[in-house]
Amino acid sequence: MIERVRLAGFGGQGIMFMGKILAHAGMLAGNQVTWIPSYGPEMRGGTANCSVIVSDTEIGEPVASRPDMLVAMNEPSLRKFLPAVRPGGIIFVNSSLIHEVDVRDDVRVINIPVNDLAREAGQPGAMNMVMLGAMLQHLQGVNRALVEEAIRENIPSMRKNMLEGNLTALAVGIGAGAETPVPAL
Amino acid sequence: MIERVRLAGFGGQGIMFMGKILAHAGMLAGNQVTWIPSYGPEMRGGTANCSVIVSDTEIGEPVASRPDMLVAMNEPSLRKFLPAVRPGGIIFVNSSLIHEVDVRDDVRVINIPVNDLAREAGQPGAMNMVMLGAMLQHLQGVNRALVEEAIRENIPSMRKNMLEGNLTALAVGIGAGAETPVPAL
Amino acid sequence: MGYVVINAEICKGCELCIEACNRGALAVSEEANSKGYMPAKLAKPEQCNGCTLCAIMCPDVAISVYK
Amino acid sequence: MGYVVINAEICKGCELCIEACNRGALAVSEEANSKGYMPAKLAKPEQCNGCTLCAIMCPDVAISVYK
Amino acid sequence: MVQKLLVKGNEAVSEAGIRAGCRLFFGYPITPSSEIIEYMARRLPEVGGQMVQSESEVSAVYMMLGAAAAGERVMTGTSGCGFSLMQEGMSFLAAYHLPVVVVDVSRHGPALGNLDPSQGDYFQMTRGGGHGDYYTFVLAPSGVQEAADLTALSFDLADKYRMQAIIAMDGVLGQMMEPVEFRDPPALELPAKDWATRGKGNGPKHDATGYTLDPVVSEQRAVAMADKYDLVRATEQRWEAFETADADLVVVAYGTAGRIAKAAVHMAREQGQKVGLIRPITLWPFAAKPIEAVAQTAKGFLVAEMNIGQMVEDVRLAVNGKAPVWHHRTLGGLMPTAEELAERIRLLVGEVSTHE
Amino acid sequence: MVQKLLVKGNEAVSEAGIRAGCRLFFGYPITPSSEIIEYMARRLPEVGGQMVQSESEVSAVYMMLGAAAAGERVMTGTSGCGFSLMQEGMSFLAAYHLPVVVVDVSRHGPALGNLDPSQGDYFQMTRGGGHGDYYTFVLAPSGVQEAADLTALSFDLADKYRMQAIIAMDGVLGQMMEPVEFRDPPALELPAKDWATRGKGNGPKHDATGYTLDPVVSEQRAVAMADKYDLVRATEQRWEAFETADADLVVVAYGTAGRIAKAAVHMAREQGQKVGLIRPITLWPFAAKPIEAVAQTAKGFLVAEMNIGQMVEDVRLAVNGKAPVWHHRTLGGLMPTAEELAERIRLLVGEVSTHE
Amino acid sequence: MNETAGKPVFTPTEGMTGKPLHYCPGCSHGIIHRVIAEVLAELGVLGRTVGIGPVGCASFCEQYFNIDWVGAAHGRAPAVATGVRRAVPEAVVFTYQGDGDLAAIGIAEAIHAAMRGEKITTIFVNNAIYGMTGGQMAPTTLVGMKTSTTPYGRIAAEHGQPLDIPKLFAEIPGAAYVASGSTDSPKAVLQTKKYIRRAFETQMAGQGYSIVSVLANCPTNWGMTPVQSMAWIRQELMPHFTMGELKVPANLEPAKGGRPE
Amino acid sequence: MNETAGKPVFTPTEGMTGKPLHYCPGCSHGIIHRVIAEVLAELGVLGRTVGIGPVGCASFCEQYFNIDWVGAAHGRAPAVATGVRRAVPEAVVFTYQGDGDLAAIGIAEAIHAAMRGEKITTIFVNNAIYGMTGGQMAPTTLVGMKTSTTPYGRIAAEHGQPLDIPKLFAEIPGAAYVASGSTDSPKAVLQTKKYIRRAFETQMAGQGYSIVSVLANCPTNWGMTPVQSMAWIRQELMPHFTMGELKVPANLEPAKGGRPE
Ligand SMILES: Cc1ncc(C[n+]2csc(CCOP(=O)(O)OP(=O)(O)O)c2C)c(N)n1
Ligand SMILES: Cc1ncc(C[n+]2csc(CCOP(=O)(O)OP(=O)(O)O)c2C)c(N)n1
Ligand code: SF4
Ligand code: SF4
Ligand code: SF4
Ligand code: SF4
Ligand code: SF4
Ligand code: SF4
Ligand SMILES: [Mg+2]
Ligand SMILES: [Mg+2]
Repeated sequence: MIERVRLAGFGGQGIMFMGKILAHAGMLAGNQVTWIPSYGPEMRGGTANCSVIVSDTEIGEPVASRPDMLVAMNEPSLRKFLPAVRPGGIIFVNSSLIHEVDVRDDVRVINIPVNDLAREAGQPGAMNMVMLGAMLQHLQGVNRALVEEAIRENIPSMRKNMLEGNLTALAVGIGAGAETPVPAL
Repeated sequence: MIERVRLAGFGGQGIMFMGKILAHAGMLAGNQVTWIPSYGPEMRGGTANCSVIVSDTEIGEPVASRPDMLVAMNEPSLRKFLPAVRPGGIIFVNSSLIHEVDVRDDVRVINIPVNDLAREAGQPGAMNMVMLGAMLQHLQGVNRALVEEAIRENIPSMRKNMLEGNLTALAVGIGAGAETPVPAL
Repeated sequence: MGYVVINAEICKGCELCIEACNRGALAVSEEANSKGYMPAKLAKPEQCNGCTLCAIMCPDVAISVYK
Repeated sequence: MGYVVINAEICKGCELCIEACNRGALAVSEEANSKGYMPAKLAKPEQCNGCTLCAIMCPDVAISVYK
Repeated sequence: MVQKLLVKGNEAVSEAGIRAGCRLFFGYPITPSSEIIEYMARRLPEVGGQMVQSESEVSAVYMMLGAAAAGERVMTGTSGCGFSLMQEGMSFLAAYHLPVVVVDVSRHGPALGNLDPSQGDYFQMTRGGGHGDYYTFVLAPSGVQEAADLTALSFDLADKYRMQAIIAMDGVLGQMMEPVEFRDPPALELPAKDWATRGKGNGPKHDATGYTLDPVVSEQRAVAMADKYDLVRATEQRWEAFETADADLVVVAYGTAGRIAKAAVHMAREQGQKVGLIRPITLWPFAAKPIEAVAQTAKGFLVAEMNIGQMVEDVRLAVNGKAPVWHHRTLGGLMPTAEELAERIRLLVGEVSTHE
Repeated sequence: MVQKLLVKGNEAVSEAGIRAGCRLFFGYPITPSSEIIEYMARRLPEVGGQMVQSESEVSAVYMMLGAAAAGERVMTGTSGCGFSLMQEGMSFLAAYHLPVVVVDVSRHGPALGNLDPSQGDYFQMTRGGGHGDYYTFVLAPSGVQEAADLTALSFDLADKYRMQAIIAMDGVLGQMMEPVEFRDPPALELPAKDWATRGKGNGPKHDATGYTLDPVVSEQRAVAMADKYDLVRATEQRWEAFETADADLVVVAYGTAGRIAKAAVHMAREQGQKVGLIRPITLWPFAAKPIEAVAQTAKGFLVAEMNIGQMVEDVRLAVNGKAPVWHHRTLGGLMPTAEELAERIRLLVGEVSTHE
Repeated sequence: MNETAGKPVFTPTEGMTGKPLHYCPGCSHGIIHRVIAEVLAELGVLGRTVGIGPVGCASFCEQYFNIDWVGAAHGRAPAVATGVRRAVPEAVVFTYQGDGDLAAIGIAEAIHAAMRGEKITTIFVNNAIYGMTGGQMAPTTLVGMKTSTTPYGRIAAEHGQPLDIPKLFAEIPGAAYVASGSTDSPKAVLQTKKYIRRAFETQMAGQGYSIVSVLANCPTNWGMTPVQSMAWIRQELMPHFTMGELKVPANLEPAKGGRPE
Repeated sequence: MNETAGKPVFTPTEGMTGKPLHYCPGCSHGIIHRVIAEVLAELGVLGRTVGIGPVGCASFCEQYFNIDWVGAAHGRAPAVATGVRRAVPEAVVFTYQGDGDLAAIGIAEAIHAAMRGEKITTIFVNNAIYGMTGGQMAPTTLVGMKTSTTPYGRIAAEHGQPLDIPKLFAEIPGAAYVASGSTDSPKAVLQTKKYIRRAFETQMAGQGYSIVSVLANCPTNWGMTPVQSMAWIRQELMPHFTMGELKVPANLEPAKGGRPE
């Protein structure tokens, strides 16, 4: 089992944190994991992305340069990373911000309106967790309990509100994911 | 033909200039020559030395680390370089300053009181040229005419006195050299 | 009387122009541009006197001023 | 009344001590030391008052002063 | 089981350094190494240490020299341009026989290049980019756990031989998070630093210098250094060997390229190709031994590097003409993909078999 | 006949540089190279040029970068520590493809070492002591005439390939006087410097930079550099071969060691020993061709170097296992004697004959 | 244009290429770039100017200036500028440098260019932090300021107090023109523009080295909005650095207006 | 001793090893060495002092000081001293640096040690020339002075004017004690010794960085006798550099005597 994920969006959408939670949960599951941020002046462009790999064997290539899954939280990110997704891969699209998707026909697109769902859940800042929740059913290297544990370990316990907000958002995402049809290839 | 000469003495005794004249004359004779000064903070010690090689074929080792001839203008220089002289070599000793010579029996020592001779000739500063004159009959790579030419080329023509003083001292040295017995080995 | 033209695509929504305009002519748009920034816009054109203060502060040379 | 002892072997004959001594007690030797320098010497011992000015200037710590 | 932490390579080397007893860090920020200096700024005061941000890398290396001369365990982290500016200082540290640890988080060069991972500084690290005859330990991790382990080891090696140790990271290894256990390194018996310049007390003075005008002393010192380097070459080579026993083709790669190559070798083995991997862990002393050994039987070597061809020379020197040595280069701050290497392997295995 | 002048190596390279059109010199004094900066200080104003004494070698190399970017022929002279401080700048010059000439008058290192001649900086010069994948021309004269000739040549090579050229001198070559004729170098057809940053006038702007965050562009640039280096390796190797045709033993040595080795080969030939010499004149691109050729017939090689063993690696790479390669080292700033080398040759000629 | 026609009173200068800038929203670098480019255009010297870039957030700024450009290594711009200066006597040469670039790693090069009276101009962008590398302490960081390498704040006893670069450079005889401006308000920007113009005039008159220090923001690493950051320049930075014209060569009249507010 | 017995009033200090010095006849380096060694002995800190050497004529001076010693690379002594300082809190740490070493190649390290208020002392030996390498121009070389790299004299328009190091360092807040003495006469030497003592006291009191500039001769490269060279210090050098105590921390009383003649 190896899951190579690229997560991308605007700065401020919590992309890095989302990736870390995913990797952390993968580690808690006893897997090998890597998490790599984009770094350096690219950040200035206002976009952010990171790469996460979860695998039950030693990880060779450290970066998901050809990901199995792409999380596209905004349009420029989708445009940038779409070509790299492996045939048969899944693209999680933030359909609150991305309206038209110039789809490749060898990948599956799952639309989740995470901004809207997060706002509706009263957690407008936690759209990243909504997306992570929606992804869960497609991931083998992590599970809900471990993701929740990872969130707990990464949010200082004194920031209780934040913690709960994130868990709520995760739950919303899991629900949304379950309801969203997965297109066949 | 190869003549490897080490010249050594106090700073101020004109050692470097003497070496350059020798090398220059060697070049004028159509020979290969090298001249190398001691350099760097050794100079601070108040001593100076240089190496001259004159040869009618390509010169390999550039420095006369094992000289055929040693010019010792003072005692520390004699002590320092005596062991390096090749067996059968000649040591020109400034007997004005060096009184006891702890001779090796495989080298020949030629004593020239250059300070005294230079003073007597009215050229107290030109003891180097006296010594060079005294050496001439033992050198194959240069001759008097070329040494004189080299002196002329190295002393600016406006310093006429200096030029003549040097030529005078050279002549005195040549005379002294002719009169000085050459010990057999 | 004056007016300003703001290039919404290169504007980064820093609001320095808004702060600089002492006539309150500028405001933040509601629509993000393609890079996700909320650009400035000339909200009260009637207030603009073409003083260029906003353009002087704009770090992205996004503002042209006419009079 | 004082006197100085000059280590002639480490003296470099710079004459700074001679210049420093405002009592004219010091002078250059006629004999070079083994390195070829003409060391300073206490030429007029009766003039020395042990003021140490010479030693203060000696760059080679060649002078000791007694009183 | 010790708890695993998910940390960046840059943080792992920092924490490992602190656990190895490093209490002084001197450095200047540079991407992609800056998390090291930042970690040290945060953590060292908590353990009674100090991080001094120098005005430049030139200064940083000489601050290290001062603290190392005084007998402390010291460390810096840098990259590309910054490490170039330390070269004069590296030469001094070598001549003074002072132990220090330098983490070089390489980025693509020359010049500013970009911030992406690279192995273009192999020569600079292994041949001594500074002047004069000297070498330093160069330890090349291929993951975050190994980065922590080798950092711990490097302090001991540096102290044992009074040498400098470089941890050869790259942008990806520095920025990447992987799970790490911080293990206490086995306590080596190390010589006392009775040479340290901390004030002589009532004893004889200590000098840390590297200059003598006496040619005989110069020569003795140079011979002593050469002897030390020979000893280290003989005793301290480290590597990972994988599936080399029956291999026709042996891939040699280190660091990031090494881990990718391993994946490629896995893929090739699954295809039934007889291929193995030697991953040098010590770049200096270069892991020549396993290559010399396997060169008796292997029919060819493939060196995969993220540069135009540097370690390949060390491999050729070790193989010494016994088999062809090919080079697979990846330039510009890019990394090879496992697929691309597997394909190259497939072709070369074909080639060496034909030659049979 | 042109008149011969008796000049120091340091003066010869300076005068040759001026005659090659160098009008700007930037440098910082260091023994045993200082006669270069002093000569330039005296002579450049006479020919309308300028010598700028920088505050350090770090600064000197970047002053060169500025003037070279503006299209001028520029030069510096340095040694040991000073050249180490230029390594970051050398990396920048390489990435910017800017032609400059650096005279490195090597002294014994590491650290201050001493002021005596050495070949300990071979790796630093030939492998690029700075970060990143780059090479520079390294031309190694063995006497003062050749120093002048190679300096003249180096400006043309640098301009032709937009590369950096190092003249690999040492303390003895720099300080020594030998007779020199300053010959006018053959006028090479050189490309116009239409890239120079002197003010754009009404045309398009020029940029001299070495940074891009676009990985594709990075890769293209790196490949272009690699291609350039391959071309230079193929076309610009230079060497002196002496009595190699029938040689059982081939001595390889450069610079000062090279001329001494030649004397030793003379001595050995007089004794009837079948020995020859290859004296690399280009250290980079390394003169591998004659060695590869003679390795077909020679039974052994002896590399004589004034270091613990650096060029010997290039010789081993060229010989590639076809014959044994021995090393004769001279350390601490000393030079080998011709007698000592002749004796070593005698023993080795015996050894390779026995193996027959 | 969707507006009624009018006379343009502010349009992008021909001194810039028009390429969108990569800086963070609200960053002073863009303001300073524009002001320099305007001055060069107004002086009519775009065709004979060579700019020398720093390493810092402005590493890539050659893309924005419509003039010849040489990128220096971190801190070495004054050395590169010296090389260009000596090579091209008729050129206008300037360096653009951050506080890390000039006041830390490059202080030797800057001081010595000033000492030599090198006929170049330096624009010193002081945002009291290393922007590019993610907010580490600079020599100009204020005491107490938290940065990623002073997580407990800059401590005077350990890190020392900030360097007042204009004050220091005013002590160097070869520095003919020394001024210190800011970017926190339109008025300050205009004042700074005047300083920059006078600095170039000093160079073109062959008077010696000229330097203009410009207080800048770094909203990203200061953790503020751009608007807050401009207020912070006024309230915190300005009181710590000498402001105004510190040194004016005899041939230039003293600036009107004096210290900006 | 061939003299009548008497009380020793001046004998070699235990702060020195007694090894004969390698300097040229009459060189100030020897005087300054002795004065430093005397101060350290008088302060009773020989056992806990670490000296940091320069590259220059004093490259080998570790042989003469009876204390622990670290030789720095050219110009980097303040960085080395910082390393020792941070490693050994109880040590007394000082650098000994020439004008090439400190004011040229090492100006960044010196300024930043001062900025940090690094608790070290610097003895700055200003002989207005590079002694070791044979008489090249230094940043402190006077305008008009001929050196081997200014064969036509230092020209202000080309090489700039000399740096007044004490004046510059007095501008840096972390420099707690700044003084400027000379070696041209016994009186000046005694005055300088007092400055050096106060500099070490500043360090030992934890006040910050201290620096004493000492005007020195270089008879060899100035082409003068030692006696002439001392007069030249007085007549030519002194008027160009700020002399006396420029900065004294509050806990030390101002020096008596003020400016030496
Ligand atoms: C020799 C070297 N050291 C370190 C770096 C990393 N580096 C790049 S920019 C920078 C600091 C930039 O700060 P500043 O000069 O203040 O510019 P700003 O980004 O704040 O405008 C550093 C340390 C480098 N590129 N080169
Ligand atoms: C990096 C480097 N550059 C140059 C040198 C050569 N060098 C040795 S000493 C010196 C200058 C010494 O002058 P100064 O510091 O004034 O000391 P002084 O000899 O006058 O006492 C130089 C340039 C060196 N050793 N290292
Ligand atoms: S031109 Fe003046 S009034 Fe008009 S929007 Fe800009 S600042 Fe406001
Ligand atoms: S100042 Fe410029 S970039 Fe900022 S909001 Fe206004 S128009 Fe946009
Ligand atoms: S102690 Fe005083 S009086 Fe005596 S010799 Fe020395 S300076 Fe002269
Ligand atoms: S000062 Fe010292 S070295 Fe100089 S002459 Fe007097 S005793 Fe000799
Ligand atoms: S990091 Fe700071 S200085 Fe750099 S672009 Fe962003 S705001 Fe400007
Ligand atoms: S060269 Fe000058 S500074 Fe050096 S020892 Fe001689 S006199 Fe003193
Ligand atoms: Mg900054
Ligand atoms: Mg000096």
